[in-house]
Amino acid sequence: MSTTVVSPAPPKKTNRIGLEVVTYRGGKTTLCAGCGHNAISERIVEAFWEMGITPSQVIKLSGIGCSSKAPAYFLGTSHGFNAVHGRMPSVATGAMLANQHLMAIGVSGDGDTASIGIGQFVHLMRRNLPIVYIIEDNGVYGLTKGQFSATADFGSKLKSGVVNELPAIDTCALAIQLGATFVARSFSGDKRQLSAILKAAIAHRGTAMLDVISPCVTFNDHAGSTKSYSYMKDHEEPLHQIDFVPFFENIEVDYDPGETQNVRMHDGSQLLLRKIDSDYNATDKLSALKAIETHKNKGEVLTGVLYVNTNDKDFIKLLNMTEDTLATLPSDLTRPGPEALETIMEEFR
Amino acid sequence: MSTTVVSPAPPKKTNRIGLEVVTYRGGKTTLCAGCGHNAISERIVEAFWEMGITPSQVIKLSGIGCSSKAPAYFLGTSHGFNAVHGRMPSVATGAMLANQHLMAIGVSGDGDTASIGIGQFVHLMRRNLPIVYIIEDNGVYGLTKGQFSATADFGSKLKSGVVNELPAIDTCALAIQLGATFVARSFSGDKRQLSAILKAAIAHRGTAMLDVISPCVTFNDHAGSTKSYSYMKDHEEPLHQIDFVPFFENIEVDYDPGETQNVRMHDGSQLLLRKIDSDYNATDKLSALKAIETHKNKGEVLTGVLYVNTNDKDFIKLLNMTEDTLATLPSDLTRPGPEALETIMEEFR
Amino acid sequence: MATTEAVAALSTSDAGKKVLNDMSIQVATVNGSGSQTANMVLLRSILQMGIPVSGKNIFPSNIAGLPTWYTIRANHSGYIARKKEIDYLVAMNPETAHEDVMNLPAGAAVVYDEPLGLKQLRNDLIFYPVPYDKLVAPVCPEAKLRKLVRNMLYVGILARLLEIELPEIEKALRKQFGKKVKAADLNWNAVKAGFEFSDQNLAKTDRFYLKRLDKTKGKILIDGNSAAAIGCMFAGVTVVAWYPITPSSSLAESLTEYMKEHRIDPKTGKATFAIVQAEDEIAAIGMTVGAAWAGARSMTATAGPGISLMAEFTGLAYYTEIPIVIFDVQRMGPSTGLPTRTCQGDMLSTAFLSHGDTAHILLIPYSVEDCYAMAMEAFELAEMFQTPVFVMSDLDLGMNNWMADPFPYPTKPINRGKVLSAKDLDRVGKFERYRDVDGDGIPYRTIPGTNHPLAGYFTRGSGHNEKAGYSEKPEDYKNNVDRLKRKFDTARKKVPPPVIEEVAGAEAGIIAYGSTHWAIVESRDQLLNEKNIKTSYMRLRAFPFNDDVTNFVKRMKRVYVVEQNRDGQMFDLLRLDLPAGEISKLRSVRHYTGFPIDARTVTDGIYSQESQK
Amino acid sequence: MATTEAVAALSTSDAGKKVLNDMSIQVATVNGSGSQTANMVLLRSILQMGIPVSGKNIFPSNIAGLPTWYTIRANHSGYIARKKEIDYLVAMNPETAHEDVMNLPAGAAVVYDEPLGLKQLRNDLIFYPVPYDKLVAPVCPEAKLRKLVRNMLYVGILARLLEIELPEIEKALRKQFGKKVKAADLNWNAVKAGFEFSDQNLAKTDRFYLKRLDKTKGKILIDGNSAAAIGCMFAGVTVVAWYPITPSSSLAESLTEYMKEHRIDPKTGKATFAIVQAEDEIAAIGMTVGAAWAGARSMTATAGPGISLMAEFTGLAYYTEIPIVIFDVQRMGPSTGLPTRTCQGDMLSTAFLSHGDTAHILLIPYSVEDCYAMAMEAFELAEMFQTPVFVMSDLDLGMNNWMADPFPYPTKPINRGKVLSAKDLDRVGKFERYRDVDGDGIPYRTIPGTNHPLAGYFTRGSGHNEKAGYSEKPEDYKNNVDRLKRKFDTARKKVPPPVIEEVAGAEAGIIAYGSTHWAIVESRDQLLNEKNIKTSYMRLRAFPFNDDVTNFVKRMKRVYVVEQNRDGQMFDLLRLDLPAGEISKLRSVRHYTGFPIDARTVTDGIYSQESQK
Ligand SMILES: Cc1ncc(C[n+]2csc(CCOP(=O)(O)OP(=O)(O)O)c2C)c(N)n1
Ligand SMILES: Cc1ncc(C[n+]2csc(CCOP(=O)(O)OP(=O)(O)O)c2C)c(N)n1
Ligand code: SF4
Ligand code: SF4
Ligand SMILES: [Mg+2]
Ligand SMILES: [Mg+2]
Repeated sequence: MSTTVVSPAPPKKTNRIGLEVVTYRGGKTTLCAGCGHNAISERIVEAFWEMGITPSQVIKLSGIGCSSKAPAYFLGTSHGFNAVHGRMPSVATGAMLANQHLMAIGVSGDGDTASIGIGQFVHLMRRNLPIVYIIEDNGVYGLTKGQFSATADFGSKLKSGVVNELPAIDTCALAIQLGATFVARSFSGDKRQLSAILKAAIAHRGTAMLDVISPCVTFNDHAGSTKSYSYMKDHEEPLHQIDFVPFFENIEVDYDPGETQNVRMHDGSQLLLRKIDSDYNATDKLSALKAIETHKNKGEVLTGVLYVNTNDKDFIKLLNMTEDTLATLPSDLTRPGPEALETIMEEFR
Repeated sequence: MSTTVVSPAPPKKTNRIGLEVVTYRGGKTTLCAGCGHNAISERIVEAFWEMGITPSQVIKLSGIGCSSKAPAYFLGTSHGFNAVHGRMPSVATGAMLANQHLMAIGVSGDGDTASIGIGQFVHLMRRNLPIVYIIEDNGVYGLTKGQFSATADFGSKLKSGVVNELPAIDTCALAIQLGATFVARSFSGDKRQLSAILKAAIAHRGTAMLDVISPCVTFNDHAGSTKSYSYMKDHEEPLHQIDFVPFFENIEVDYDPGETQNVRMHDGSQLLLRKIDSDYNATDKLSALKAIETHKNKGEVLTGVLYVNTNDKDFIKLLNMTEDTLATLPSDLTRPGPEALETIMEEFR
Repeated sequence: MATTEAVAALSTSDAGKKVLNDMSIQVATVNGSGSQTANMVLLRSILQMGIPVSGKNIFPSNIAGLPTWYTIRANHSGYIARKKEIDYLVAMNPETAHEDVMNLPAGAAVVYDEPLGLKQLRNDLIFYPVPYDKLVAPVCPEAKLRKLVRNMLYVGILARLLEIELPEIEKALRKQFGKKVKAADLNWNAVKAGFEFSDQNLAKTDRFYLKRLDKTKGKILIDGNSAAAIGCMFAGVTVVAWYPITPSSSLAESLTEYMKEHRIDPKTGKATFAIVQAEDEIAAIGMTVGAAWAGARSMTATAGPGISLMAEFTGLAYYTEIPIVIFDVQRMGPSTGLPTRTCQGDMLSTAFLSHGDTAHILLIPYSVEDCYAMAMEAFELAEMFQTPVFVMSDLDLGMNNWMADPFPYPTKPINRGKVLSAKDLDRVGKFERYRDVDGDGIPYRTIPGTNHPLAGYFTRGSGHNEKAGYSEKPEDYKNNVDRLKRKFDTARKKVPPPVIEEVAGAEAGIIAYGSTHWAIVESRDQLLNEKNIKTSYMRLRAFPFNDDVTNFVKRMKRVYVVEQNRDGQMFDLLRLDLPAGEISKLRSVRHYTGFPIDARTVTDGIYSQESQK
Repeated sequence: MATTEAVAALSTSDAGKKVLNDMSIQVATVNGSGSQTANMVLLRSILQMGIPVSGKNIFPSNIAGLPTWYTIRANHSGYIARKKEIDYLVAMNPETAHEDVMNLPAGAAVVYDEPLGLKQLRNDLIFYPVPYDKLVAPVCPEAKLRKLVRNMLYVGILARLLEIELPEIEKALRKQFGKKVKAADLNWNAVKAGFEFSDQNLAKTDRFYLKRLDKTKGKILIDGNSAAAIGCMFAGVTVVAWYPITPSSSLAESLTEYMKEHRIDPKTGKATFAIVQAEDEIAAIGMTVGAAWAGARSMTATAGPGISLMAEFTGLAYYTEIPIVIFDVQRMGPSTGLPTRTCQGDMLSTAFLSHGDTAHILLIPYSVEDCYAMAMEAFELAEMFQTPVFVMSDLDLGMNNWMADPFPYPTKPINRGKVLSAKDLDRVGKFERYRDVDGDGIPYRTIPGTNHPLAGYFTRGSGHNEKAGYSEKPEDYKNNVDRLKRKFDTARKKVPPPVIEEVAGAEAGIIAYGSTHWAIVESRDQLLNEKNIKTSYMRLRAFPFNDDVTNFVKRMKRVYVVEQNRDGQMFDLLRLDLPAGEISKLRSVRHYTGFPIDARTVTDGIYSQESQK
């Protein structure tokens, strides 16, 4: 293998904006010990710290569920919004319109997204709103005590023995089809992969949709579950090895284009995908859809950056908005002068 | 071409259950003259008549919109339900649970389905409820006077000149991905194709999702629209020539399997797809998704039966319900005896 | 369908008198036939003649082909409510012509398409047959356009019969067509042809005339939705999320047009706003909430079904204290109801929208001027109180044409309420999102993105303490909702107080609100002139009520609450608020057919109860 | 967090007395620690001793690791409402132990884990330290299980201290474990170990004792959601669509279990029902509506946020007259609020749920027996009136354990209301869906699939005439909604009337409903015994109200409306309904902390107002 990636220097005590990692932590978790969601929160803390994002410029949004509680457990000094069940996408959309300079991270659950929230999910993907949207996917409703969600796989079993006979909604396939521009699947137990994906998602401008399998130790970690730790350990099939080189690390990247796909992100960072499946092209929708389907049919869970597209305009761009933050525009820009009113009145005379 | 299809005898005055076509008509339309939806209603009248369906056993359901008014204009003696905007799927689901022996036809619009209704649409498809679900797709909200809907194509123009910058939701691709078992696209102006598809959909047991491009002459039939009559005339790309042989027509079908795919429907009818694109396999999801995408990229609208699957269980089957109609079960079946109550009380003593 | 309800026959003694500047003209046609332009020309030219006027469209929930009635009322005394009786019918629609004619009061005039042969239907009306097809052909050689141009013929005919001044018609017509001079010429010729035909063929035998007055100087003609949109723009709205629904769509749509015209940053050519057509009402209000939380002045507009769908988010905004503005342009009925008919049917359910203990501020415009002014007021109040504010308009106000004084430019600067900037935070050194610092129940907020370590807080619809921390403690819960109640009580004194017109010696009071006002004005005169009943009048402008409301009732012996819904919803809200001792004074007068309320209904409703006292 | 609010100190004169069969025991622990079984064993064994008892769980909206309090109240007089004072604390949770102890009234006893060292906190309490770790090891060799088995130790300790009969404990325990004999043995050993430890090491110095009575003979212990589920099954429900939400989920879930057990057609082995976990509440009610329209007895169950989401469909069902049953197991607060706390906060907004003019039937169970009975009643009324019927339960009723008499088997046959079969249609020869044939406002319906040419009709949420045809005519609209109002008035006389307990000479009346009842029973005795205030009592069982309600108020001088919400929602509904002259009699007593209301709060609330009269 001729790809050479000089991996980033080991994390220093402070990041590029001089903050320690502790600044990126949040409140003490009230989730169950061992819950996959906690591991994801830890990766989020690290990723934001490593990327050197200013916490006051981040908004954390969620719906309702165990997963949706997570934003309280990272980035404690950022503004957070725990919306109503399944409707975080619209709240995030409004917030980003009000202030396009914020960096939005949305956390949802598989119930919150794929059941009650699927409508808003579809339209969020379609709009390509700049947001990192994470589904903490455990195949059940944790907070309401373990009912199947719509991402539960066909044939998987509840603790009570009830079998799911409906097909799972594949949120990644859906997101790709609908227009999301960065779509990945990962596993809360796969530290390295999840970290790299999170950082790339932060660097992306557009909807970065991450479906992260995140076992529910209380209600869905038994034999017969397809979202358990042991199932994932046995069935995870990484698509590639991922390296992420942030724009601010002055590193020369040397790789073999035949084996590694190098995606240049909006902020200049580089996402290096060292192929395992060599036919795969992460910028091609159909190849992504096909790979997801093929591996699913083999009983495997394909993980990695399934699709990335750095060309499409995000929703803010589409609206031709001023660069200034709408929320804080001075009133001489938001209230037209008397002559404007006069012009309008004239039309009605 | 060696396929020989003895086409069904020309329609007689009465159908196989002795009814005249007039029995299948409904109230006088109040839609605009020339509206695509009217043509679809006519095809529905014919198809139900030709298939010899008993009108009292049909339920017609819809949401809100010009399209959703259509059920009032066909099958006038059937029960009809004009629900709230975007929520017909749930009403249809409930009705079919109450009486699985009904034949349900749902009519929706692209606004009704792809905007407000996309959540219920997704879950309807996933459940594979037995229903013929028709989207009368004009790319706009007709009834509220011509705003873009979510199926409006990227780059298409409103009369006012406003350009749509969001990608269209492809309801067929979505339906295929989500689990619908019969997915077709057609055009209200394509009489022959639409008739054949409708009859096959009636013969199908499971969700038959038909996206029928149906021009809105008042708000979306101008140059720049991609859902106008003239655009469709120029860009429709039929996938195959379709023949439908209903089970009750005693006809020997002789065809060349290399060129024609013969799908045996649940009721014994046969759907013959004479391939135009010879690689195409209508029972393969990925090939369907690929064909849709490829033709879309070429600026073509692929029509025909895009996907059909006669193997999957429908939602009623999944629930292991009694064959008797739940709605009219006698009370000795719906109210358990005193001994059952006693057993239960004992648990709590 | 009859658009006139139960009209009493004209007493024959009146038959001879000339009726000046007091009439209702109805054009009965089919929607999609393009008669709006003709009707607007009629309306505007009467206004230009200095005669108070209003135009109301009774249209179907359909795009083309169903019956529509456009009613113009001209009245020297300024009565511009709907009037039940139609004095002048322009019968263009074969389907309804028979019924339309049968419902006219004796003495009315009918201008009709000759082939309809309506003349024989009644002998107490005046009939003017018009051979439209014959007339239109020479003025409009292009056959395709004739359907539209036909309508201008009746404008000319009415001009002649009613003595509308032709120059005013031409002026109105040319205004209507704007830069389309060729179309204007074509139509002007049709007007003239109609006029000439009438002049030569129709002997005027009815009693109705229009004559120049000077009561409309400087007035504009505008619909309430446009007026509200203008108000929103000058309120400095920055984020708008909406979903199309009759009769609110035109509010969002005209707002979009105005914003494109007047809210582009001249320096950059970029928009100082974002308007999004959401996927549904839940998303629309969700975006509105998100935007408001992030500091934008944000709003949505909808009607009944949308209000129902917004219930959950409204509760969230109430409980998390997010300032949003929601326009409810009310339409008729539960569920889909009659989407193109007017009603005041959402008052009670909106006041208490959403589960749990909630209550909301409602503003109730009564005129197009008020739609404009209250749009601005709504944003001020929403941000002052950090809570949802509903503007309860209705179809009659929102979609019909009303004369009005030109809107005054706002004098008050925009006030964003209790928002702490990074500088403020430096100064105060402490921030607790939900603490009642000032004793008025209104807490302080910060806006996401505020670059200060103290700024961040967590917004949640679940239980929270003063520091916005998650809490299930009973004392935290109670403390918080008690403060919300205190805040609502503070709002009583800040929302627009009622407008009271008190008449010395009046025992009976009338309470009304919104578009009902116009029928009240006229009815009070009817009561006085016909029945010698003096009435005082209080027009409510907002919920919750302030003390003026109670005091008004206290001063009256009997109070009639007049409104446009079945259940007497404002009557109920008043019952909930008034001191128990005052409640027995309340009586209810309700109108709920989908048509705008008229004075006669009010007068009859009040008189029948007054006469029994 | 304190679960006891403002408790008065015990007067020292009481300190010596033995308190028999009157106490509150609280187990303070952490959720997910598996103490429910131990608590149920305690509860059940006290019941088996013939002592009236209730068990209430105060739990967090969280799965594991947060504080939970389980409170058992045993009372010889049958007072089973929550009591503020805790007499016996089992302190298992280090996080709350300090606060829990500090909130106890003087004289209370504390059984605690020795290492917590609580003894020094106060000297007016009795402390019993227990070395759990040391005790559990020998009884439970398997370390993994110890966390669970620990809980049984306190059962044994309390048994000894309070003199709960060991055989009853064993019986209760073995019932609890059912067929799991090994687990039962293990736990029984733990009970015995606790008992022995206590016997040998803890000198009883507190005043509390339990002693056999005979007041619970034949009683069962059950939660309201199970009771409602049983009622639904015997009501013959066939289609259930629901979406999980606390505190209603267990209703749908236990219904599912019962149906699988008792509603499988013995001939075919197939289900005589369909239960669907929908994708959200809108879909759940949509399915319920569709199923009911197609003839099924159908229902959904939800809580506040779900009710808000169901507003639009509720309006449709009201207006199109579709019989559906909706259980609202009420929880605390607006928005997400406190999902695991109880409230009666949806009364007003549900009564008028949805835009336009709507009003709905509410049934209000007050006991688990009532949950069962009213479930059946709800389906009967829904089908009788072809309209949505809400059963307004609450978390306290729905999720807590209550003693009850075994439920009686229904005596009335199922009545599907005015449904026309094909035979009926043959007979009557005519069918108009929305005609008031019988003058009661209730029309006839047919079911889809009815094999008759007259059967079909079109259901729509838009305007319709008597024949179910689309109509925008004002007279059709009015005719229809007036009939709906008439139907609602008919319902007044058919919904369950209030239950009135009138006391000779009582000037003050109390009105309450639902789970508040239990505090009223006790409070009335307190008022009488402590303050010598006689009270009459009316327990409301439904909305709309019948004449009994008015008449009761008429007979009283003052009426206290006691309820569990901030805004006095039933107080408001009464204000809307009572004759104006009666309204001044109404006074409001409200409790809204999320904890179930207690008698002392009621007594104080009434007494403070009574004393001022
Ligand atoms: C409108 C509404 N319906 C239902 C609920 C109850 N509820 C809370 S969380 C949840 C499901 C959560 O599942 P998921 O999103 O998968 O999160 P998890 O707990 O599994 O992380 C539900 C149904 C609610 N809060 N609001
Ligand atoms: C809850 C709700 N929101 C909005 C509306 C208004 N509305 C009626 S029809 C419609 C859109 C119809 O578009 P589509 O489904 O494409 O039907 P078409 O008229 O184009 O056939 C809308 C938004 C409504 N009736 N209900
Ligand atoms: S219940 Fe499941 S999802 Fe919820 S916190 Fe516990 S482990 Fe996580
Ligand atoms: S507006 Fe468009 S969709 Fe509606 S009836 Fe007319 S042509 Fe059809
Ligand atoms: Mg989950
Ligand atoms: Mg459409």
